[in-house]
Amino acid sequence: MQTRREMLARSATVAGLLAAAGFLPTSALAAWPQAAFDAKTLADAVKALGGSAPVESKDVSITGPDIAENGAVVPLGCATTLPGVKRLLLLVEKNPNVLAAVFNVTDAIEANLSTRTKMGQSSNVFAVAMMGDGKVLYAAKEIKVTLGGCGG
Amino acid sequence: MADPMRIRAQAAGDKTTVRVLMSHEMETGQRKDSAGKVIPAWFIQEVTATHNGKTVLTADWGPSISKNPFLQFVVKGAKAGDKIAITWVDNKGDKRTDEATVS
Amino acid sequence: MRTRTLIGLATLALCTGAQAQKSTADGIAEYRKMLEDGNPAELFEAKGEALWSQKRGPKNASLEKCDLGQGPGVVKGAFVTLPRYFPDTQRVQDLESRLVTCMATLQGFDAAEIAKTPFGRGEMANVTALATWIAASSRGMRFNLPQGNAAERESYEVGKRAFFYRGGTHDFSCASCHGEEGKRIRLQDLPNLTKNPGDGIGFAAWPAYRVSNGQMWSMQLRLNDCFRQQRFPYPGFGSEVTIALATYMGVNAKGAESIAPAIKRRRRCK
Amino acid sequence: MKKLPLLAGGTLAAALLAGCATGPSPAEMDAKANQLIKSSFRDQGIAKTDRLAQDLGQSACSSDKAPDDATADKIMAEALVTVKWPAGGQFIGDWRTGERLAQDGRGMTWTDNSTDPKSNGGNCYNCHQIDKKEISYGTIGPSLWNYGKNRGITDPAAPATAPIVQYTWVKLWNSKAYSACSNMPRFGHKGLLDEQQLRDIMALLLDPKSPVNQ
Repeated sequence: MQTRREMLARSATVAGLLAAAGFLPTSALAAWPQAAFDAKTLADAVKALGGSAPVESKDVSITGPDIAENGAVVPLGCATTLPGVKRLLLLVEKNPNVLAAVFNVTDAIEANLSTRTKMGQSSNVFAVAMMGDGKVLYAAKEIKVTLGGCGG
Repeated sequence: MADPMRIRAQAAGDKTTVRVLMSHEMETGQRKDSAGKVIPAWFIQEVTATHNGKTVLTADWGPSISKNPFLQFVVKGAKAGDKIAITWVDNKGDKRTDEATVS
Repeated sequence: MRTRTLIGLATLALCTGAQAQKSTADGIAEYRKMLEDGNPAELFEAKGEALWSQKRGPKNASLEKCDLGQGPGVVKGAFVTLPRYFPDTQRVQDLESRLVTCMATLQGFDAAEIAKTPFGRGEMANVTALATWIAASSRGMRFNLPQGNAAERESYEVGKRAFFYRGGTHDFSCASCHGEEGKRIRLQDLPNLTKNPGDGIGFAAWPAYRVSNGQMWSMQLRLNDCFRQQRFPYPGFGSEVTIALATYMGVNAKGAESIAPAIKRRRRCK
Repeated sequence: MKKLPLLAGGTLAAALLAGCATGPSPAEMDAKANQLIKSSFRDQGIAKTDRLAQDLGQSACSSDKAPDDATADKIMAEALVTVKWPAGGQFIGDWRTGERLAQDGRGMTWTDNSTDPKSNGGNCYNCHQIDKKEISYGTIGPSLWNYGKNRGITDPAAPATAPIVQYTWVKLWNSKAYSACSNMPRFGHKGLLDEQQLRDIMALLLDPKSPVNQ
């Protein structure tokens, strides 16, 4: 069997080269949305990002485990099947600040992203799709964080 | 300087799944050290992905993304031999870019 | 054993709404499966691989001539035969102590200074990254430690005695937790390390990335923390007892498939 | 055990290096292992190397073979006389505090600051099922669910229950009194828990009001 290592595309270090060539796209980034990341609720976070009141929708999906053995690392995914999405957000309701990530989606990628978040306790998690037509849609899921044992 | 990322980019049909691991503490700014002093926040704020030099995704992250972050997305139209580059910038202004070839 | 098919992340996206009620065990199995793809141990592997060929240290040399028991520079297959006897140092060495020997002889680092460095810092962090990459280079191979040399057999015998040695405030030995089949501490399954505990279990899983603290744990650190929880005093890095215990566990694990570097999800004891 | 002729130290080392088939005897290996164990550890915080010094109950239980009957009897007899009975014959404390102690696995490691029993937990759930509501329990020791109820305890102060109450106290104080190579720490004898803490754990196990006995 081929080892997983051998299947990995090698990620060459090109930081210096790209920077020198002026390819670093930092200028394309808007300022980091401080107010949204300070928000305590789903509605406030969306509002801080210029969105309207979020509406639950079956066209948006949130993925994650039903039970997370360790809250330090909880895999979460957000996706939508609808065309015209501008931003996908991931939020954890009971974290001190609810917003975890904002993904600015282009037509060159699928509206389906995954990452891993910290969760301090069992909580609802949300995926939010901010659409080009101004609609804001969301999906929710409950994730239990177990206390777990020790050792290992 | 920050340690390198691991980027895997695998094509299947006309889609390429990109999986990225980044080496970063992702300190929340809410933990205290053994002396009771708050450990200052230190986390990746901005992530950019490019396909052959063209930006396909930008992201803003907060401190609740896990330590040594993982990111997965799917690029349409990318094929074997194409270049996928990822750049992150943290709240201290440190940045890192790594590149992978689609296989 | 559970035979339920585990659902990957991508599939899950399509069927969230239709998920049936799952048992706690199934839920936890699903969570573990999700974490396997993208084990941050890969970051340490990459770091270790770069360190191996990088010219460093007072002698500005790489480690590419380091002999891990398979000949100078041979990395693949080395991990599943360590600890073993090395004629140049005239002692049995595990992977980490052997790496420190190479860093001293080839690169000019001070071996005693490295051994004193806390885990996760300075050159010790580099030893862990190197060990992670070298372990990964033998992923899927089966443990087969040599016992042809008298010093290797002696290391096994010392390790066995250390494994059963009771001491400390709580009268614990390694065997208190790892000497029987099917036992747990809290919810944590305890492998029986007096025999081959199975593929990818026990000795065949370390180094491992621990999600609880986001740290890469080498076998030396794993043993160090076992002794801490046993309420023993502090074992020296690369000390005789730690290497002998690795020999004992490694020989017992003969035939087990290495999955190192693994990912571990448990919280630490509070 | 097979007895091999003793080799002088130098000859032994030379024989080992040459890969000679004649290895050291088991007794020589014991001595060598003990010496290497002593030299491999150092003091760190409250965990000093004197913790490696073994009493009979530790040394006789340090192999994959149980000690012979005579040795086991000696260990048990010596353990029994170490037991200190609680002041005023007061065996039962507060089960709520006992439950907290049972949950707490801290104490006596080199990352702990004090050897005072007040800073230690009992570690009980690490190895035992106790209150059934706690699903995160270990299985190295037997289940203690309904410990008092199963033994017919309706009033732990009643004279008829004295044998069970005293047995439990001895088990907690020095487990080697009943089992020479018990896996259970000697909480009283080793100063891991003080008298009041032991009373509270007694209550968790024996008080009819404790959740353990519902």
